[in-house]
Amino acid sequence: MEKIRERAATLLAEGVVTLVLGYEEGTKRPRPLFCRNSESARKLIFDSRCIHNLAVYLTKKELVGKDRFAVIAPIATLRSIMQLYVENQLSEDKLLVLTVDPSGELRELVTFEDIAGYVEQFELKRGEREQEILSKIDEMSREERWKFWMEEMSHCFKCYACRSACPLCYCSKCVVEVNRPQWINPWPAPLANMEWHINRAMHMVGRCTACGACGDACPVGIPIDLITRKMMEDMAPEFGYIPGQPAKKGNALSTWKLDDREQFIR
Amino acid sequence: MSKIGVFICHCGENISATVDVERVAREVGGMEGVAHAIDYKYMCSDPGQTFIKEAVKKYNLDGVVVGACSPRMHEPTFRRACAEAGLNPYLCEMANLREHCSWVHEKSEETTEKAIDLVKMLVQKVKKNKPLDSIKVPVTKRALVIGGGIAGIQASLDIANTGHKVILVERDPSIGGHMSQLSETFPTLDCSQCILTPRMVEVAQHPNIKLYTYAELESLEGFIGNFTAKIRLKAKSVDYSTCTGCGACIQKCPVKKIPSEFNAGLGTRTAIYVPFPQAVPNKPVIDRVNCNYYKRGACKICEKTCQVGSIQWDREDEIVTEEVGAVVLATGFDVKGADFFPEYGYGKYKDVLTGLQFERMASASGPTFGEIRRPSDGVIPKKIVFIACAGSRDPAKGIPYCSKICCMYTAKHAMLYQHKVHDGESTVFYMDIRAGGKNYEEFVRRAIEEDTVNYVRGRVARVYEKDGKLIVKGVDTLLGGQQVEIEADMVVLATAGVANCGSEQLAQKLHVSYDPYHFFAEAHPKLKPVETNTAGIFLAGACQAPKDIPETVGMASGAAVKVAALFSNDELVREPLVAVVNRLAPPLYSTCVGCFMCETACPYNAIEHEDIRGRDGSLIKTIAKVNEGLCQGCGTCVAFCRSKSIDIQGYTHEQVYAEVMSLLND
Amino acid sequence: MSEKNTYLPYLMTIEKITKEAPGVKTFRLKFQDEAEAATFEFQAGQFGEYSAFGEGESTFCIASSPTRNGYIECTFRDTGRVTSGLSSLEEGSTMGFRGPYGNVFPMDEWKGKNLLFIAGGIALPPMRCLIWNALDLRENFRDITIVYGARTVKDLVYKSELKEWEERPDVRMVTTVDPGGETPDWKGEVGFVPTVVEKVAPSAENTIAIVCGPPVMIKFTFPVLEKLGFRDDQIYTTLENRMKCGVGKCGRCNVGKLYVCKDGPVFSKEELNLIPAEEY
Amino acid sequence: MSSNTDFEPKIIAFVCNWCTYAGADLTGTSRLKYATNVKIVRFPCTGRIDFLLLLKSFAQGADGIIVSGCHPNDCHYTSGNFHARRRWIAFRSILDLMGVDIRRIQYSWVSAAEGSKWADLVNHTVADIRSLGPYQEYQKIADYLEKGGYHGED
Amino acid sequence: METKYISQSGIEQWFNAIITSGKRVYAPVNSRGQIDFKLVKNLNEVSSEYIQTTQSIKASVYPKAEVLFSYEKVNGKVNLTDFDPESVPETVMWKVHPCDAAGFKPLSAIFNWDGADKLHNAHLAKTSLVSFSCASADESCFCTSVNGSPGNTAGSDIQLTMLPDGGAIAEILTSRGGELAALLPSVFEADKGVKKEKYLVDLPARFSLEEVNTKLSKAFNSTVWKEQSERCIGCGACAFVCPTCACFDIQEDVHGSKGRRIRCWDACGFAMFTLHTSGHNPREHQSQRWRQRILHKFSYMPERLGVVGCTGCGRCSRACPVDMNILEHITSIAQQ
Repeated sequence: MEKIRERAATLLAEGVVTLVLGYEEGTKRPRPLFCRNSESARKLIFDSRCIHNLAVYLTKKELVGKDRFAVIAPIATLRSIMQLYVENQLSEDKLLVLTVDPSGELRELVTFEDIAGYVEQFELKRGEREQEILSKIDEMSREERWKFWMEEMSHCFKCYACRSACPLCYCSKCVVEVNRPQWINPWPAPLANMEWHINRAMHMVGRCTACGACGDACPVGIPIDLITRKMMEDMAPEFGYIPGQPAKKGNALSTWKLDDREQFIR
Repeated sequence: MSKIGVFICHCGENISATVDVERVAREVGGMEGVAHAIDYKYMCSDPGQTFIKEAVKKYNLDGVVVGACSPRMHEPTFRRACAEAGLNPYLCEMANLREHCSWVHEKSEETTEKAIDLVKMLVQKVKKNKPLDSIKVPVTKRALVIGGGIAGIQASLDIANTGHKVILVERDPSIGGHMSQLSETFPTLDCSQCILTPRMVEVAQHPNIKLYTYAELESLEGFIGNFTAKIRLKAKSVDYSTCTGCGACIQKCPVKKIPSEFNAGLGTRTAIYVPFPQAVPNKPVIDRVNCNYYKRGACKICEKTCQVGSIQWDREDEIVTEEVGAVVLATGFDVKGADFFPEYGYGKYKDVLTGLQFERMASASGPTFGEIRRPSDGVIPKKIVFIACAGSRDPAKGIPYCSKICCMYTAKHAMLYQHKVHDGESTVFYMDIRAGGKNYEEFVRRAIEEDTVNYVRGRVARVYEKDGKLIVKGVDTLLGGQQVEIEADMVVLATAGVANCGSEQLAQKLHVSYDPYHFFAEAHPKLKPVETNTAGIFLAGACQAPKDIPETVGMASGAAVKVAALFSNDELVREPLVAVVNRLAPPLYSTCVGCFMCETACPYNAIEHEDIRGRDGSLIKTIAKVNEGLCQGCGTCVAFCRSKSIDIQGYTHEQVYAEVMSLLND
Repeated sequence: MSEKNTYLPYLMTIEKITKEAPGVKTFRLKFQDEAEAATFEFQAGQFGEYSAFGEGESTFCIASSPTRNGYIECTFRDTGRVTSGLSSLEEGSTMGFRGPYGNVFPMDEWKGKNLLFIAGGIALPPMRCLIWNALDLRENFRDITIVYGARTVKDLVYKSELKEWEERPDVRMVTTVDPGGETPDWKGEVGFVPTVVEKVAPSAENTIAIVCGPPVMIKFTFPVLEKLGFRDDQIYTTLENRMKCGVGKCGRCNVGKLYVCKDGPVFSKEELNLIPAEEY
Repeated sequence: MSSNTDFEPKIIAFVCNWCTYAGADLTGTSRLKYATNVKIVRFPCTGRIDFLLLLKSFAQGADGIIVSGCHPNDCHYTSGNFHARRRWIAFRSILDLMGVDIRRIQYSWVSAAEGSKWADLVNHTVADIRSLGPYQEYQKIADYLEKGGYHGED
Repeated sequence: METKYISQSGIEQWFNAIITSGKRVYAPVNSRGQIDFKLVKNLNEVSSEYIQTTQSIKASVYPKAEVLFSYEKVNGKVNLTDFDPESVPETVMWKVHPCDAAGFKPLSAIFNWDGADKLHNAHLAKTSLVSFSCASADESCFCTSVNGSPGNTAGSDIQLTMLPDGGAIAEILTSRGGELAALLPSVFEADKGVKKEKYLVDLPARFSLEEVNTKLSKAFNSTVWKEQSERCIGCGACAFVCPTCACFDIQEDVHGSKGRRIRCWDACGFAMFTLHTSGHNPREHQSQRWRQRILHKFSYMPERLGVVGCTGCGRCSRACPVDMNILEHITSIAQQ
């Protein structure tokens, strides 16, 4: 922790970066902190409770500005950053990535290759919560799955916290705001909610890195992160990807293979 | 858009027999935004089109829906009619009431209701249509001809003679193709090489033709008028700029036992070789697979022999890029080989030959200098059997089609045999004799009557060897299925003509379609026989289906005319059904966020990057831009774009959404 | 409970459609219910919510003068889902209207004064209502000057009325197009509205200036007027914030403590000074 | 679900212009008969077919959907159908996870030469959907507001 | 206005009487790990172990999405069907916190400040609130700072203050409360004279509204908005859980020739909220939108409507994915 504070303070003091995105102690749990001077770097903390995916801020130009900035990125954030690189949303010369490896060492990752190399060492695993709910869903019949999700969807009031928290939802005008035609009705109702979440899952195929930010953000506790996570887990082997490791070019739905297998097209 | 005119066609009785067309017009006429709705016997007729034109003017229509046949038939007709009446042609749509409705359903209430729904759907679509302007693209007036057989030669010469440049690519070391392998040609029996080689030379010397032999198409990108071809020039290992074609290297080459492709395996050639004496270009290449130096790293005898030092061991394949405006595919055909006819002993018995091998044998330039001799012992066969339809018309062999040329060349072979072996006895087993063509039937009759060729109608079940003879067992169906058994000295199989190897891959490279037998598919079996579904790519010769020389030459000239017609324009007018990235007022400029995943999705590399800069030149954002020349309008990017920033003209989000909603909302 | 549902529109018949400029149309609307027509009143400056059934509602001012009874008019550009839906309607079609909403130009206070109307592009409609209102009560005012500009000649709206005003001896009419927007036979001015205003404006004394136009035009016209000696209470404009309800509830047009739909859309520059300029 | 003999399913077909649309034309030219339940919407390519259109179809009352295009390798645009295939693999999987009845979407490759396959496909799909019955489960939620159940959440 | 005592079993009997009367009863229920108002039939469904429900009771008088009117196009004409107030069922919101009940006042102020809102009023007329005063609070609660208190009766029709014996002090506050009590008058016993204050949680005020108001009147151009809002991700969670947030959108639901105009929740924090068709956005940045949220609640509403737009329920702080803690932020503004 001290190392991070020191390093952030130095980076800011020396003018290497104008902003360090990190975490501070919040009212209940750590929260994002925008450090713009070495003094506020003293507020920085970093531990296992720091789970916000700060990559969500990296595409907001009015926040990160035009100069080089640094971000403190646990592994989940790193995966998002990689995907953002692939999608042309970040440039290497503007971003400095700080992370703490399992041995507690502070690491600085500069290039996309650095990050990719580092991320490769980490396998993406289900946590206890994911395992529990997904295995419950696995055992359900189709009708039960439908009931389960309809019950969940009935709670959604379309605050779009899932969208806002997702680092990969950086569209300047989301499809739900497109009204010619109005693809998805903007009001909260089970169908419109369902359509929104199916749509979100489709947009995340081959992109979602299972950081879980959407699920964490949902104020009404819908396990929406599991939809995209399950898709990632199921589709990665289908299309020859490793879960949690973004493709270097394109994504699962923008590319194809001659021998993609399916059994349902007749 | 909401003064829509609806025109329902009876199509004689084709539609009106099962659909209550009056009711369709009546019900659709009551829709919001429909200003005029009528039905008429033949909408596509002159009076029918006049109705449309007059209504466009009278009612000031801003959209037209014609409920008639498939838009694949008459969409251009009605769009033109609208354009003539001053309505943008893209404000006209067709509802398919014939192929998709009246012809596939019985006369019933449901059928009429479906017809109403289909027309309503197109009315809702056309309300969302936007006037579109055709896209103009420049034309590169240079043609690429792939394949240097007679089709390619003819097409190249014809195009070149209209004053346009041609790039001719041939896979083998020489042009000439199958025709150069033939002995004489039916029905005139003139010498194939004698009529072909002057054309080959003309190609070599034509100032408008650039010839790449021993070369293959690597890739083709772009679109009609603007293709970029990458051509792989396979390493010949011989420097043609210095090589004199003296042939000394060929004589000294120690590797002499390679089966000659030109002679269909009957003769041999060396590792450094010219395929045949009249080859164009008449300079050798080294066959690296068989050359001692490339195999074992030592030999280089040819290099020592070469007076001018033309051997280039380290020569590598080279890729050249050519910009062309049109492509003629003339890659020809192939004949089925050994493993295909185990029942006829081909490949097992040396004296069972294919037609092509017999051609080589009968050719004065062939391995036997034109004498018919058994490959096994060199003895002149006294009894010879020709089996027509070897593979062709045999669904069990996967070739249900007729190879078309076999009847004729088998007659020719029998005739040539009789001319060369006067005391010989020839028998032809056939299924039917197909001799349609000028002087063809007469030619076959001549073989039967003048040259006493014995024609037996029936299939050969089996050919086997017994005591040095080939026993041909068959049935004579004209004699009531009587068993026939002939002891032959030689058997010649009129093997099926099949698509050239690699045609499937080539078709995929070129984005042209192909039929189940991998022959390239013409755009329309009757009316567009030389066009492919990909604009700017034309077909010539047997790559489309087996055909004889006059047909091939005719088709090649046809393709050449298509190319010349294309090149007669300085620019091309294309349908504007292409994708477009939205543009908005600042500060958003576009809803595109520049993830460029569409770039990887586009099959045509039509997505480009566009920088949006502020007044001070600073980069605001980079968004996708569609190159409308490259875009073919498949719409894959449209369905893929998460923010719906790309749309495709003619099938916009609003249009297809309106269609779907109309079908499902009562 | 027979409380009125604010959101329930009047049903209107489109009586007449005038194509003004590319994508711009004027609708003349008549109430389908005569009782509604009889009780309906509005004043210059007010606006309404116009609905295309099937697409939704959109906000425009009432472009006709309250002195012309029996109908209202609106002018709009086809830019979004609703305006495009409206644009596809034909004469005789039904559409919806809610209103009138918002405040009004204080015409009574302006009696005996000179009026200077300055409008740009598609912002002429709110002004048109006011201009006709003033012309119909011509005796109440002294000199009337109209400066109207558009990007190109093609973009000028109400062309026949522009001509009518031009021909009136009691109106000074100046039309202008942005440099490059003129046609060969263009007889009006060429130049941006603020520049032209500086050239043709009457003395600030006893004059009210009413400015309607795109934000950038307003931004550059205010200083010109100031330079000409106009005080803030002599300058009026209308704001066009995004609205949904039109009745101060939905929250969109809230600028500072004011709601454009209730406290506006007419504001004097003096009033505008009380709210943050960045939010309108 | 077997008492649906009177039930006429609403089926919408999303087809590509070059293969299936032309194949359906051939069905017509060949005068092969099939059920009237299916209505075709024409697209340039299966690659153009937006998954949202499928969702909207169910929401608007479709009981079944056919999606059909060129066989692999035969796409007029070379790879639109390969993109579509991936899209449908993923989409189908999401729908299944959410409990949407994926038996109601029939994907197929029908070439321009397969007029009879088109007729078969339509007839089979109509029979399949008929046996599944109306897609009330989905349409029920589509009508949610109509039922007046927007007071709090019940 | 009378105070009564109701025993533990009395509460249950009365609850059952309300259910039997046919009124819909919504109460906090623990399901899927969340406490929220749900339709209940039994008192034992009602949750007791919680501080605050995730969502407020706003939806009972301001549904998430509701039909303003419907229409049908027939032969070029349009037939309108107005919203029918009679279609709203009688509803009892059970075990509402005082801060929720207090939310109806600002909500109604917005809907009715100039021109009555027929729909909102129809819901209000059919909704009765049985509030329970608060015996506990958490660090997000601050009703006492915004004119409220754990035993605030504003907005409630009946307020119960739970007593250690399982019974409760029942304050019958309105005539509608009286009608509700009249469903089973026998269980309402005479007041035992116990002071309810003793059973309320002690929640000291954290800031002074006046002070905040004064500071805010000069704070429009302050840098505090940008500083506070940096981590805000611009979702609508705070607005949607808020008992007083009333921003809405009007949308169209079309099915062929039939359609409905729908009002649904919206949030001033959404980037597109104020976007003009021209592309101009008066509140382009999140900091502006955050400022709007705070100023609207704590400055504009008091000034224009005479009511503060916050009841101190703390839901926004609890719901915020990035810990935008309103108490912390308001306190810091007050202390500036």
